[in-house]
Amino acid sequence: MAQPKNPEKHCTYIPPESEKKSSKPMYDTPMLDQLVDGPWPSFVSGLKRLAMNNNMMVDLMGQLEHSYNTRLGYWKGGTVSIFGYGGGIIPRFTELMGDDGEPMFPEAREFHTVRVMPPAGMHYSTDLIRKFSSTWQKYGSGMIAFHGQSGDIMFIGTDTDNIQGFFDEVNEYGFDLGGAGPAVRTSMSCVGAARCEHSCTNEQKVQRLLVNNFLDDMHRPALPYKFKFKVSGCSNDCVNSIQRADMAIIGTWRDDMKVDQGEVKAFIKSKSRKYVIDNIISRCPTNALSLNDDDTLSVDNRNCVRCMHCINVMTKALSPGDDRGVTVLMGGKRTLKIGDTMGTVIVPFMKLESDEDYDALKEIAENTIDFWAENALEHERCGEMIDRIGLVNFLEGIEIDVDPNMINHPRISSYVRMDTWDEEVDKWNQRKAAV
Amino acid sequence: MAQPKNPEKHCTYIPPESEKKSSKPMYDTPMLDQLVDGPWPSFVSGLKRLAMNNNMMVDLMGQLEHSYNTRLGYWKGGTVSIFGYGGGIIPRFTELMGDDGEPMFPEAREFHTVRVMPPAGMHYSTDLIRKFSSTWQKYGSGMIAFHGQSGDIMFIGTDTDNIQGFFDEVNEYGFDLGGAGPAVRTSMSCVGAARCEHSCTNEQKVQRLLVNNFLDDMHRPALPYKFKFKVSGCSNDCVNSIQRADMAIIGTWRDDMKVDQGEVKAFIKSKSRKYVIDNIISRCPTNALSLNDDDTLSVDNRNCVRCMHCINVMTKALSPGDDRGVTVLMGGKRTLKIGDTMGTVIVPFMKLESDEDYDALKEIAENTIDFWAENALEHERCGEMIDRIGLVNFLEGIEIDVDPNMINHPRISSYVRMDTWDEEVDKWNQRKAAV
Amino acid sequence: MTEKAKPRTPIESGVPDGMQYMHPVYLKNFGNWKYHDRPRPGVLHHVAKSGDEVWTVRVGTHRQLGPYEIDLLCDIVDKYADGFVRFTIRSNMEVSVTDESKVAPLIQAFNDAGYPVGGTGNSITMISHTQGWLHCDIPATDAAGVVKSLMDELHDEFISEQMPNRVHITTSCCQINCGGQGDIAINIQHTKPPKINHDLVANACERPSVVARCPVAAIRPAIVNGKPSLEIDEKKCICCGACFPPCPPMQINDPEHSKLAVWVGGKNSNARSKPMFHKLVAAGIPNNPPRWIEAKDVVMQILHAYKKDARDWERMGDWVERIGWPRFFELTELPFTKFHVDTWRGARHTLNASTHIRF
Amino acid sequence: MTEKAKPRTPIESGVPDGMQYMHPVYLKNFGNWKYHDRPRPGVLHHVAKSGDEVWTVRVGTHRQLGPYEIDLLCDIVDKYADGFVRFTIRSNMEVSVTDESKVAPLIQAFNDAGYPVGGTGNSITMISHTQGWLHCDIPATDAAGVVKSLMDELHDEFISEQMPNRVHITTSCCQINCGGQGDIAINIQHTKPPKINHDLVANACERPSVVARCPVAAIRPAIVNGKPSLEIDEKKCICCGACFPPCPPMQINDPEHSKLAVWVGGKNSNARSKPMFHKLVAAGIPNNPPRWIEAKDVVMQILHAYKKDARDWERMGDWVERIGWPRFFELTELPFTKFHVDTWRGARHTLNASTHIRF
Ligand code: SRM
Ligand code: SRM
Ligand code: SRM
Ligand code: SRM
Ligand code: SF4
Ligand code: SF4
Ligand code: SF4
Ligand code: SF4
Ligand code: SF4
Ligand code: SF4
Ligand code: SF4
Ligand code: SF4
Repeated sequence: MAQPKNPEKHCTYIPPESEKKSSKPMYDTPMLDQLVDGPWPSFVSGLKRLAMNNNMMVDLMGQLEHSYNTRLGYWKGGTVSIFGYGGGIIPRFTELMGDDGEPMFPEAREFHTVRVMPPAGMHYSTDLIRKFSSTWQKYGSGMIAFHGQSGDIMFIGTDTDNIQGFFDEVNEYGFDLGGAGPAVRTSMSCVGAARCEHSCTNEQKVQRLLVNNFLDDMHRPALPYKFKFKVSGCSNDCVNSIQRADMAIIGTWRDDMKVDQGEVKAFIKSKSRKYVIDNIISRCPTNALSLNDDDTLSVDNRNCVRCMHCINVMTKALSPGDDRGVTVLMGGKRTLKIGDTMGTVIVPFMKLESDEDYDALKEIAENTIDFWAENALEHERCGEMIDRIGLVNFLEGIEIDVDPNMINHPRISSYVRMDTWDEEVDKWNQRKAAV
Repeated sequence: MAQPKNPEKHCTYIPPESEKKSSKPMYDTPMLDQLVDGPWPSFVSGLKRLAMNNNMMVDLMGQLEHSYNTRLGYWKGGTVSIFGYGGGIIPRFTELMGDDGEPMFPEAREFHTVRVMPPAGMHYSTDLIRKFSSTWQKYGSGMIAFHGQSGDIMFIGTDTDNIQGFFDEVNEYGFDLGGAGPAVRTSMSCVGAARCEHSCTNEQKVQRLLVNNFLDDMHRPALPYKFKFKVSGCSNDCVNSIQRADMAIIGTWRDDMKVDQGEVKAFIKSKSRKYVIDNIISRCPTNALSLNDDDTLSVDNRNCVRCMHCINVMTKALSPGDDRGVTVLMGGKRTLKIGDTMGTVIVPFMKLESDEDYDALKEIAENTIDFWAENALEHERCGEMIDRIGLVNFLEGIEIDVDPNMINHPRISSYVRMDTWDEEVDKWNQRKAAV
Repeated sequence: MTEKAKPRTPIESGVPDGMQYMHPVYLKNFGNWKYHDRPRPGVLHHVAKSGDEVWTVRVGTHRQLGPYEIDLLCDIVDKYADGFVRFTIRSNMEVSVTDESKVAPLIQAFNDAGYPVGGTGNSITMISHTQGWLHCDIPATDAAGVVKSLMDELHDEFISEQMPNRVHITTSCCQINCGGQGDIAINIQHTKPPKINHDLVANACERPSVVARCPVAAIRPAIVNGKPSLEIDEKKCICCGACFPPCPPMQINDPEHSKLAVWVGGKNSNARSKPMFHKLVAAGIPNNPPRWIEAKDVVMQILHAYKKDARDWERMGDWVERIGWPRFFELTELPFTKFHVDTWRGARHTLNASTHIRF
Repeated sequence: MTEKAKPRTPIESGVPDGMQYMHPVYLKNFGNWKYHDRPRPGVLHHVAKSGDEVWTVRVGTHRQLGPYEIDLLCDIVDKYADGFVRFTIRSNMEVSVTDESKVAPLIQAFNDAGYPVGGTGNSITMISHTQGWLHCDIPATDAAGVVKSLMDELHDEFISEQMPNRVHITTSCCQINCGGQGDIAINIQHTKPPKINHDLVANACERPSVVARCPVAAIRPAIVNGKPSLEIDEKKCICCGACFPPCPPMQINDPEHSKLAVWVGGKNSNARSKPMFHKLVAAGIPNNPPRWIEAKDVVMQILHAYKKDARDWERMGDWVERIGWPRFFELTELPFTKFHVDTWRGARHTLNASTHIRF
């Protein structure tokens, strides 16, 4: 790599020994050192700079280098919390002991992470970031992860004594702990309405509404297991909510998408008909697009599944309709016990405009968490419970009617007992009549 | 319905009482009589004509009318066979007893069906059909079903005493019993090469080769359960082999499909570009078709999955390639015990040209039936066994290497132990090197 | 019927060679056909690479043929065609002629005899036929009667080609479903567990096999009235009837509680989509001989919606995949219930884990 | 670090309102954007219905930032942009300006400081990052090191837009997989059952929970050396490591036998296809710090094949669906083994029950 033109303002910069504030000598870290070079900014340079600041990071680097050599991790958990809360801290105690039974890297014997919820949508002023940085230099290692995979700002590396002080300070300027353990967890929403033309809902509002309604369940973990909300403004699902949230809220629309035929023609002109047929028309999952012989586009809106593909490709020509709302899915999670699950549609569409609409969404979340909290086994995610008891029983539990949008297709197995068919038909007919 | 112009040569015709040959009076059959009218030829007229011929059918109509009234069936099974064989007859004894404990319809107290294998492809001369009819009038009710769902000619309705005579006679003119019970079953092949341009193999030859190789397993049922072969000449699968056969053999090709661009243009001209895009181009399951701006068609043959759709639509313009062979799938069946199963690809492609090729196919069938006969539970179809032991163990049992064409996609579950990964990689590399 | 024949060793000749009974033009051009089209409903026109042409007329039958029908039909084939016949998998007869001018008289002759010509291309062809009360030992309904009632209704669709694509209907007289998967399948669905006839179990039933046959392990051996019998856990039992064939005392059939269910979207071909199983759309339909009108009504509702809404070349299952199941229930006006949500192994894969929704 | 603060009742303020830290142009046009395009890799240009325009520069970071980097980056944002920053789900920073002329100097400033600008559109964006040896209590590998090694290799693909569609790579440091599904996912796969440290079980482990945690019921309580411990049925054990977090004496991590596995085709978006899980393509890859070159090689093989063969807008999973898995293995030259055939519940649905085959 070429020498940076202004090394002191460069990510590879390591201050001279003279500026070292930590009192412990640095360890040799030949393994980690191999990660200094290369075009991507190096976390090792970062660690080194931190180790120049404090002894905890000196020893942290020692332990990490050791891990690189032995290919083993050396942390164990424990219990650390702040006053009034049960969760939000991930405590770490070293297990790496010397022959004397004492920690090999004593200054990093404790190395806890504090999870703090960022502003919805992860918007910051530089002031705020600098403020976090200075607070964390006071109470911890100085290392901050933007962000954890669940969306927390992770303040990584401090000891038990410093936790409360740190929390008090950030709490005073408006920040609260995130989730850990069997609790409602920190949530994420996409950039959405703030800067994305595809957004069909106010993602931040939904996120805050839901999470802030369950702060007790977040801060005092007493649920069967974790519960995550995630909010995306459209089907592109930029926060991976279907696969990574117990309850996913995704923006969509009910009326016709908007088509600017002039822009369609312009696009065809710039790309060719063949390109448009091969990349748009024949990629629509439900064959809802048809290219007319005059280079205009027909959209079969009844059969469009709002997948976003054509809109993604022709950003100028196509956009979502006006009658917007959200789809709610439940039960996504990673792999433990029963294998990965995705969220299943529970509410195909609901408006989110009036306060009542938002209350209705909150109520769905409340009913779900209540029912799950009462019926789940220990360490059973909502999706696992749905799998175990069946979707229908789950729906009954949360008082939502069964709907054909919840399934890919009706049953293929004839192994079912249907004595009460007529009653179920009546229910459907009553619902239809009520509409 | 209008009066037929030549009633005696019409399917509604019932001979006058004067021509009645049966000695029992006909029963009142008000229920069945309601099935006489209507534009579709009526089996009730057929039954009535048969009842004019023999007493068995008089009583059969009586019992059937009774079933229509009570909505219950009245047959039970039993054991009837011909000399030297164990299967091929479906014996039926009436359970419908009067107050005296005697059959209510005594002339139909026995009403067995004889399953006879038709010529491969179900081709007949009228002479042959007439011959069957006259033999069956001698030994049975005269009612013949063309054909049972497995492909047998079903000679329906006779008693134990007449079975052997009937068999001997048809056997003498070249016909053999079909399968029943835990046995290799009667097979079907589509019309295929005989009259279909899509045919990629000699269906009849395959059918005869396989079935005739297992006549002992057909005629002396001693397998765990039934085993069916079915043969289709192409992916249209006109004999439903994937869902209804334990071993399905389906014609396909390996080289490029044939395109007559002149006929393509003619088709576009007759139907419009839009029609072609919407009905052909965008219906290809792998987007392997592209319409060029000059109205010629590009086929991405590497990605065509030989689904037949475009060829079905443009019969004149498109046709299968020349390098033909078959795909073999195993394990299809209906629903019992584990729910419906479809066949799984076991041999993605094999040529069927030389005698060795045909021998290889026979060997696959033999290995399969042997392995299944040894490893299946009682009443366990091949597909159920594959489901229980896993595809890989099945493949090892029949000595076929694992192939990515056998799966829709690789595993999505990380719950697997892979200690012997390197050995398996070696196997693959050796196979690759050997090619 | 004749006197008893004395045993003779069978000639195990197996499947006869079809070539010997085949129309000569098939034989000559075996494996060498070029293309086909359909000059009119019920007629296929195949052209061989040799230039030979053949016209095939497809005729509907009621499968169970007696001497009268056989003679009637064979006479026509001999007089108006070339003396060769083949049967399709759906019990239709196919009669070929090499002279186009023979087509019309042949059709006329079949029609004059009351036999419909059709069942080709995008028509509704003959319904798959099973044994029913006529012969089977376990049926809860009839086969021939159901088929006749429906085909009467579908006659016009058999003789014309007005559907979006070919329509394959199947019926079955018990839940075992010998009729197989179909664009529309009309099957039995029991709604009460078997009544056990305990007196018969000891004799008529191999108890361990029955226990093993139950897909949900609802049967256990028990001693009833001092005799070995069986017991059903009625909470578990799904009323499938699988225990009935191996153990007739497990009486599952019931004139009232054996209902019909209608399934949609089964597809055997690999055209476009991969083969698909059919899916439950309606149940609780009375098993109502002799004309099963309630079942017929459901079938007609489905067919009308399909005919009206599907695109060319879309099989029933393809159509519903495109328009979605909610729309299917809307267009057919069939009720959607909790029973439509699958509960069998792998049910998770049938849930909609996406935002693909139509409004 | 300061002296211990005395307890104070927390203000349960929850998720802070994002509006207060948002770029003013976002705030003004909230919910009213019209379209966007990408003038160059790493830059998004959004146009609002009001006519307002905003250019957003996306910058790669190494997620774990210290005071030095924070100042360095914030200084640039303050000097060349408007003092606002947002982070993406993939730890990229997004810095917006409303004046197009500021874009180039801003990019220049980031580049001069060693930070790559890119990650937009059809590029390979930042790899999802987990904790690894730095912090987690159960990792079998590192996170930051794997990410750095790979991003060094992918730097050119980050700063350009040359892939068929966006590529999302995830890594995880144990089989729990906090990194989630990815176009390419690099995960741990253990190949030996846990070694139980029996001395510790009695203290460190709530035995019934661990027994319940095992997905294949391979663990049973046992008395070992007179103390309550656990026993593993090694024939059943699938080495998943799920027992390790609740019971650290179940030592699953092994420098030799904890290998890496690479998965392909995970997709979270609903664009075109429904969301998809990733699928196993390679395993047995040594867990080889500090640069994990063997894993990197596999990833590069896959990326090269995708880049060369996929069509515009095809995500990795869409591409493989179109070309088929056999071709995937052919193009990437990765071996196909029996382990690729799924064996978990519902495995039947993963078999090819069709003649859809490419040659
Ligand atoms: C005669 C017969 C084969 C036989 O050996 O007996 C046959 C013959 C032909 N089939 Fe078939 N199919 C026959 C049963 C089937 C079946 C099985 C069934 O009926 O249960 C299937 C699979 C059904 C399914 O998917 O559930 C079948 C799926 C097809 C298809 C695929 C249609 C699709 O789009 O899914 C084609 C292609 C087409 O329509 O052009 C086809 C096409 C054809 C063609 C056009 C092939 C040709 O070029 O000659 C033949 C004339 C069909 C027509 O009716 O226009 N045949 N065909 C069967 C006639 C049955 C009948 O009497 O109605
Ligand atoms: C006659 C026939 C229906 C018809 O009228 O066409 C038929 C009739 C019976 N079938 Fe079938 N099956 C007939 C074709 C089928 C088919 C279709 C096929 O072969 O393509 C299937 C679906 C495919 C399959 O094999 O799974 C079929 C799936 C069954 C099953 C369910 C098997 C399963 O594993 O799920 C049974 C039950 C059993 O075998 O235990 C069964 C059992 C029966 C029994 C033996 C009932 C019993 O268990 O006592 C029926 C005897 C009826 C009788 O009195 O003649 N039949 N059966 C068909 C055979 C005629 C022939 O030889 O041509
Ligand atoms: C900033 C960010 C959202 C946020 O709140 O942070 C974002 C922003 C945008 N996404 Fe996204 N996506 C972001 C993560 C995602 C993710 C999640 C992830 O990265 O793990 C997904 C789902 C991934 C998956 O399917 O596995 C995602 C799937 C999409 C798609 C669907 C792509 C597809 O064809 O499957 C689009 C549509 C497109 O590409 O035009 C999209 C489109 C967009 C657009 C074009 C929306 C817009 O009009 O503004 C934004 C600019 C994207 C660009 O890079 O060109 N975004 N996008 C995330 C940037 C991540 C990064 O730093 O690289
Ligand atoms: C820190 C973080 C990774 C990161 O570096 O970004 C993380 C780290 C851990 N995860 Fe995670 N998970 C993190 C996001 C995720 C995600 C992604 C998401 O939320 O979108 C998932 C997948 C989605 C899901 O919820 O399933 C995830 C799925 C898991 C699981 C598997 C859950 C399952 O049901 O399959 C576990 C195991 C458990 O909970 O028992 C787990 C457990 C853990 C534990 C607590 C390990 C343990 O059980 O002892 C890790 C603590 C590490 C540490 O020392 O900080 N982590 N974990 C992420 C949280 C940071 C934050 O708050 O922002
Ligand atoms: S999920 Fe949709 S609305 Fe949200 S940022 Fe992504 S593309 Fe925009
Ligand atoms: S959004 Fe998706 S489903 Fe709707 S028309 Fe566009 S490509 Fe088709
Ligand atoms: S399966 Fe193929 S070859 Fe056989 S008749 Fe049908 S279309 Fe022709
Ligand atoms: S045969 Fe099927 S897969 Fe092949 S090009 Fe035609 S439509 Fe596509
Ligand atoms: S479907 Fe049932 S009742 Fe009908 S023939 Fe088959 S086994 Fe017998
Ligand atoms: S009806 Fe089916 S579920 Fe019920 S006992 Fe019999 S086999 Fe078992
Ligand atoms: S993937 Fe595993 S090791 Fe890595 S952070 Fe998550 S739980 Fe810890
Ligand atoms: S590693 Fe997994 S399978 Fe093995 S004992 Fe532990 S939890 Fe069970």
